[in-house]
Amino acid sequence: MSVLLQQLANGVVQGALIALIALGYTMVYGIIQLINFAHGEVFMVSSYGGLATFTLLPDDLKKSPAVALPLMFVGGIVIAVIVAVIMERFAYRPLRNAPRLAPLITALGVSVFLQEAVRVWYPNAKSNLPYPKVFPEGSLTLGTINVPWTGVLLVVLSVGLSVILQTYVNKSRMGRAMRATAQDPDTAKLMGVNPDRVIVLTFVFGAVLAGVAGIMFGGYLNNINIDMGFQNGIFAFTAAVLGGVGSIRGAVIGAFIIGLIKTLAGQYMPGGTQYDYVWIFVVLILVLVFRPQGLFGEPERVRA
Amino acid sequence: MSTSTVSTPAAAPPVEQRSALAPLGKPFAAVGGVLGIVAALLPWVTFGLKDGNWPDKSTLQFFDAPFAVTGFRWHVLLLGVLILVAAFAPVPSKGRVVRALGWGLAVVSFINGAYITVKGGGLGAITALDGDVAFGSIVGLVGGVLAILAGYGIGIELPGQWKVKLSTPVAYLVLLVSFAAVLYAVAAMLTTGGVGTSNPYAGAIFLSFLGFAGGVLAALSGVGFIRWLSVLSEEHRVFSVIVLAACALLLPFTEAGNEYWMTVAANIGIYAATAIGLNIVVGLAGLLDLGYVAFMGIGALVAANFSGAATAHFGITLPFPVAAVIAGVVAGIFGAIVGSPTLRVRGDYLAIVTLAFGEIFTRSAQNDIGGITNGSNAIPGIPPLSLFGAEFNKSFSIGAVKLPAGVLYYILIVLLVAATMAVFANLKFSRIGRAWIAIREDEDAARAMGIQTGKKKILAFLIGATLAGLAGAVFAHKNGTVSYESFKFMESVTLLAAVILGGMGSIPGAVLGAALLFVLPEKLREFEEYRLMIFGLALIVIMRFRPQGLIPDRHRRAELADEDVGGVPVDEVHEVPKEAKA
Amino acid sequence: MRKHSVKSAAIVGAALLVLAACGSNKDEAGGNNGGSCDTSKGTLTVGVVAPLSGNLSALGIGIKQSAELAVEEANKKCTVKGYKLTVSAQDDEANPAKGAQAATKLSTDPNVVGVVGTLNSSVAQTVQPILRDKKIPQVSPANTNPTLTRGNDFLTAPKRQFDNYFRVCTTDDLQGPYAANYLVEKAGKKNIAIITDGKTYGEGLAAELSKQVAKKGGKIVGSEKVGEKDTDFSGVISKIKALNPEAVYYGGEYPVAGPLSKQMASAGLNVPLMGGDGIFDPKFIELGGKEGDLATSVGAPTESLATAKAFVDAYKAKFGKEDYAAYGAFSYDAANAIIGALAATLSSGDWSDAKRDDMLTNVGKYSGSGATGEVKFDQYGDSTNKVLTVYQVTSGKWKDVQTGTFSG
Amino acid sequence: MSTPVLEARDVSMVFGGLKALKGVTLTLDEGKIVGLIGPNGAGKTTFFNCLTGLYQPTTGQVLLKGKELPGDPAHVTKAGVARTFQNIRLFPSMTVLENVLVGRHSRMKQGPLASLFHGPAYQRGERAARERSRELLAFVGLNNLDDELSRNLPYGDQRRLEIARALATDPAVLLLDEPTAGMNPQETEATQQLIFRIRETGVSVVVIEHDIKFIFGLCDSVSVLVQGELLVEGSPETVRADPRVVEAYLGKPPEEVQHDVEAAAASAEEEQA
Repeated sequence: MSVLLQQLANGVVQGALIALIALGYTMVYGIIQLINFAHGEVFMVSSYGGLATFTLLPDDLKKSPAVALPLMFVGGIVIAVIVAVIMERFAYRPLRNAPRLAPLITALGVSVFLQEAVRVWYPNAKSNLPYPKVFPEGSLTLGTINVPWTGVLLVVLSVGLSVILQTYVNKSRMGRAMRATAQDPDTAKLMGVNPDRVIVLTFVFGAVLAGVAGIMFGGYLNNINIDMGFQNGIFAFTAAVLGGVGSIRGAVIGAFIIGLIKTLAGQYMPGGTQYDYVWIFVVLILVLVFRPQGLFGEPERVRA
Repeated sequence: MSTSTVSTPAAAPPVEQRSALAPLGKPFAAVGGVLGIVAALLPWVTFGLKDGNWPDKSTLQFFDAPFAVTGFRWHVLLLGVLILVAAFAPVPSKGRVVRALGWGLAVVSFINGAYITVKGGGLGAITALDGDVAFGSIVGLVGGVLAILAGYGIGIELPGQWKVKLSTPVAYLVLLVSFAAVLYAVAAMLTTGGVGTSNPYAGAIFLSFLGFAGGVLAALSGVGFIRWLSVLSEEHRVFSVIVLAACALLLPFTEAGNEYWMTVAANIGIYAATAIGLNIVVGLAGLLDLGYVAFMGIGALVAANFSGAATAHFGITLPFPVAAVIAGVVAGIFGAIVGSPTLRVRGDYLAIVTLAFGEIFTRSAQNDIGGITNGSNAIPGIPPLSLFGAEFNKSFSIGAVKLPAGVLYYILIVLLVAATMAVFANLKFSRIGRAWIAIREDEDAARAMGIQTGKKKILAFLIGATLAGLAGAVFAHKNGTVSYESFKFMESVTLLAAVILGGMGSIPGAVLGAALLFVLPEKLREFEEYRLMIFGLALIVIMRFRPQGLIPDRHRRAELADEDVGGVPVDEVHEVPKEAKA
Repeated sequence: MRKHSVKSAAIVGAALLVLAACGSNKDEAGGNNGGSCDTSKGTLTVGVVAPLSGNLSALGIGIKQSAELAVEEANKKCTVKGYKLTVSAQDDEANPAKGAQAATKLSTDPNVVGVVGTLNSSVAQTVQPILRDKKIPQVSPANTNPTLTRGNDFLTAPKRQFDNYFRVCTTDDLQGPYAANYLVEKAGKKNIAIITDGKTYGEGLAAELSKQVAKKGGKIVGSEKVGEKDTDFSGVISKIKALNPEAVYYGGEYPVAGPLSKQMASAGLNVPLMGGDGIFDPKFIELGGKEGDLATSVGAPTESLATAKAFVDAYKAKFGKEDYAAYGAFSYDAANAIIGALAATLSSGDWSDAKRDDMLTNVGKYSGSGATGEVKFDQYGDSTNKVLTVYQVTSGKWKDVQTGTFSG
Repeated sequence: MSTPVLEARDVSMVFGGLKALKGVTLTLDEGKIVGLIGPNGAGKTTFFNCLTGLYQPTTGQVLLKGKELPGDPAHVTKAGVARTFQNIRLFPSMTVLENVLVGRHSRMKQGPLASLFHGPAYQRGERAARERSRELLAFVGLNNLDDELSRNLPYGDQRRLEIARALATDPAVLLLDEPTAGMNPQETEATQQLIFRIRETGVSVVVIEHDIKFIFGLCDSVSVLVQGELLVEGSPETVRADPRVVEAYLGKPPEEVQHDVEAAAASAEEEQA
């Protein structure tokens, strides 16, 4: 029993991280139907951005987490946003009217490029880098369950930010413009919505969330590497699809499902941790076969 | 091509750039051309470099014999002369041609200049140092830029259209000469900079050559020659195919006929055959597949297990053709299984199903599922193929001509690629192929035409996977070992990139795409750890300037005439990717 | 004019790339830089095949640079009379097919006298036959899979696989059991859990370890796997924790092992983590390796070995950093074995293809004292250096706790 | 009385809570042209989708020559019901000839193996299909445009190509969804002649159209659909005279109604999902 509860807790924390990244995938896909494979790298870059910010701080500031930590968040998020905006402006925007698969290849190219750029140009990034210890130490212990405080913070941030995002998209003027553009860009344009601005903003939101995820990743796991974006990006994309691309709620729930499958399948399914990934993808395929639009996606109506 | 005669009202007018440059067009071209010629005769480096002289004696020592112009200086000279010719002779689409040649000149000058700067340790190497002056690269670059501006000044018009009709024998002759030139160009491209590890400047020489070749090709395309040739070769399709195949088989007899390039070419061929299979799925049926390399892996595993390797799971050794057929069939069955969710899942959702399948495959292979993959130890020691006692990995002689090792693999793979091309072409121009394209274009309309879309999509997966399985069987024997590490996500991405880079639905495109994605990294070995980064950047740049691929399918090429993608004229692609690769 | 700006941006970007790509390769003007040695007979090349790009490049670059160091020292000392030596490093991207191309490229160069590499055993499998056909010796600094030298039945019926293949590192069937003996007999840990990363190195090590643990009366309580690119191991740790192991053996390398050890501690699983030479690296501790963690490594402790210290100092002097990584010292020894054999081969005449047989024999007969201890090969091409040391993290540093040879 | 060629019995369609069709019945006798009119959102296209198997009617059945139609567009087409679309849906990057050849798909026999090897039987079938396709193109008046991409055709030609493509399936019944939308009077007139000629070849036709004048000049019988319900059915004269029809069209006489409809035509897309 205690193992089950502990594994549930582990799964929730893993899901929380994936959720923050998955939101970026789902929003971008919802608006321009692009699988932005490079989004995972935005997450990775933000982590290095946060680390760089810390490294550049004067020594006395490094010692006070209350100052250093917020600055790291700012640094990481700013880098993530800059990368995302440049990426949208110079890589994706020129391809808006290109054949459908062209931007996908661009996304893969951006992904490879960002990963390699960090590897080659960030000092010592060829192997894992330890993350500074500015995060709260210790763990939350509830009975037999043990979750590091950073993990708790990750879950709180993930859920909190996705609720805020959901509210913003549903309630605000810009949020309405986003939904309008997602449904019908041409009509939205006629109604005075500037699609370029909406799309950039979508990328920015995704980058901010990925930035938060990047810093929290470093804090929670104490070290970062250039591969972190790719693997978590694949999971996040899977989560977005599982939940129904375009749906904010779906992405978050999909992410938690993936986190839980990974820990629970590793614990209880035959083959154990050897096949935990396999179970994630098996569930994904089953969901898609029986509910092709994902758990919370809009069903696609035949047009005629 | 008749597309320019009929166009929808929405079509954008050709981009006209009649700017302030207009009156300066010809003078700029003249100066640019002359500067190019002068640059070729100027010294490029102020001193000898540590690794040996910059190619073709570009240092001051060269002035012992200043008119023996070779190598990249020969290219610079040629480009300079061509710019002058293009500017003052009656050439169709003059501005375009001058601009293309200008880009070639600028790129060649820039690459050599940049390399000398870096290798020589500073700008002194290409300017003045210790009383010596060497401004060749700067003069060349200025000349190139002037010619580009001149091109805009003269005005960028649509490429020339040639209406010349040839009698069949003359057409055959033209095609023969052209394809022979292609063969020569390919061999030259492969061997520039030397083989092996001897030349420290091989990467630079290669890039410089690409700049030259790109400039000349773009100029030919601007004149309209390329389009004319492609129409001609479509008219005489059978003859073209025979000549091309003959050229491919002649490659081992050229300078590139050494073991190394035979190995690389054989690998390219294996991936090209796989890419053509993927092209059926992605290019024709429009189904995005992100886990395609798994089918190749399945084929390779099947062949490995029947090969008699020490760790093969089944105690049976089958002759290669039988094993290959089984490999194809098994891969095909898996293809149909993976494709079956298409009955319910649409579009990008299918992409993730295929991605999931790819991940499941690698993970299962890594864990030695069913004892057939030998897990992380892989299946090594797969014997090379042999036929009539000739082992495929040994060198081979025809009479007095000794061919390099690996040539038999090369020939086998050329035949494999030819066969997959034939399969692809026959299917594409058939009832089935039309159904696939219809599904790609509009699935509901296709169903309303009586096409059972689900079945046809599964068929696409099945055939594509079968081809990949066959290629995988050859792969197993060629490489001698089958490890899950050869079939990871990145490989699927590379294959997809090959298809899209070459042009979806286009056969030569898939081959060219595979060739580029495998030759470039080989040629850029000098850059070692920068290779992947350059690869990523190249993908971005090529998609930016040529989203429809390098050799678009006939249909898609026509689309292009109407659509001004991203506001960039279509032809610019020829030059632009080159700098990015630098 | 938008497109012009895009173009110029592309050019500037490309220019920066080119400059950055070669920025470290500054050469001053000057002619032949052969030093004081006689290099009149030309240049011979030591090939390197290792992953120089991608996620294993840290290890690959360590291999390459250590080989360069060995070559540079040989050039300075005029080890090979009449020739200048260079290194030609080829990227295999940790991909067997790419490795084959890299090996073919080296093998077509008549001046390549030997190859240092590969990192991955799976890549070695494609490289071995290509180099064998050209009689080029291959000395691997890092392949630990015993089948590469002794075939599939390496324990019961060893049989030499490739007469051109040697390695200076130890094999899984020594290192794994040695660790098992230490854990069960010396440290008294009977219940051991295994985690691997699923790759050849870690899997082989763990498999050999678990056989020996059973032999010595210990028990493998659980065997789990983490993904190659996983970062959050909480699921695996919770699962293992419930099995109450007294120690965890990790088959894999330090980039995963360090964080894994740290996460074990924060999840309340306070037992030592042990691994092979893949985790014996200061970075392991930096990334979260905790007090009491263990590692085995080949040879006697570095402090007791003057050659090892000399290597580290020379490396630092040449490259300014200590990024030789896990296999740098092995690579240095491998290159020196090739160079030494070459010197012996050329004592009886100039380099030519006919010398290749001598070269192979001489590598087989090579004997020297390297950065990892004695470098010598047995009849299968394996290193005869069977000395192994167990290290433990003590006050934030690796400290040797036991040195010996594996004896069943 | 002979069996009608196409018969829809009591067809209803519910989307979530929305009742798009409420028990619509329609009968088409062989060699006739039936018109289907009604205001926007009346469910005309939904009804077509039910007839062609694109939607599964919630209740009711559709019979072709007395036999129930299968619930799948591909099989419906093979059984002999072909259609065009309200907003033209050609295969834009295929050529004109290829578009029509796709229409021949269900009447050709070549399987994957034959397509792979291009044997003599395959060649014969392919030649026959091409011949038939060219005939049909000539029939609708698209000569010498075989190799043009369909996306490059002028609007009116695209409509005609879509009809040729539908005819290539050798249908017994042809369903035309607003075949004259966006056409000028000359083109509309030509389309009317074309539909008469199609009837002469033995194909029965159902037409959806907003242009009431066009419908009354063309059809043997007209059905009026309002809010998913069949309001009136009968000869053009009866329908024209029926006060409920006038009322349904906002209580205005037909001429004005037609004007309104045309004005609204630009934004008349909400019917399609």
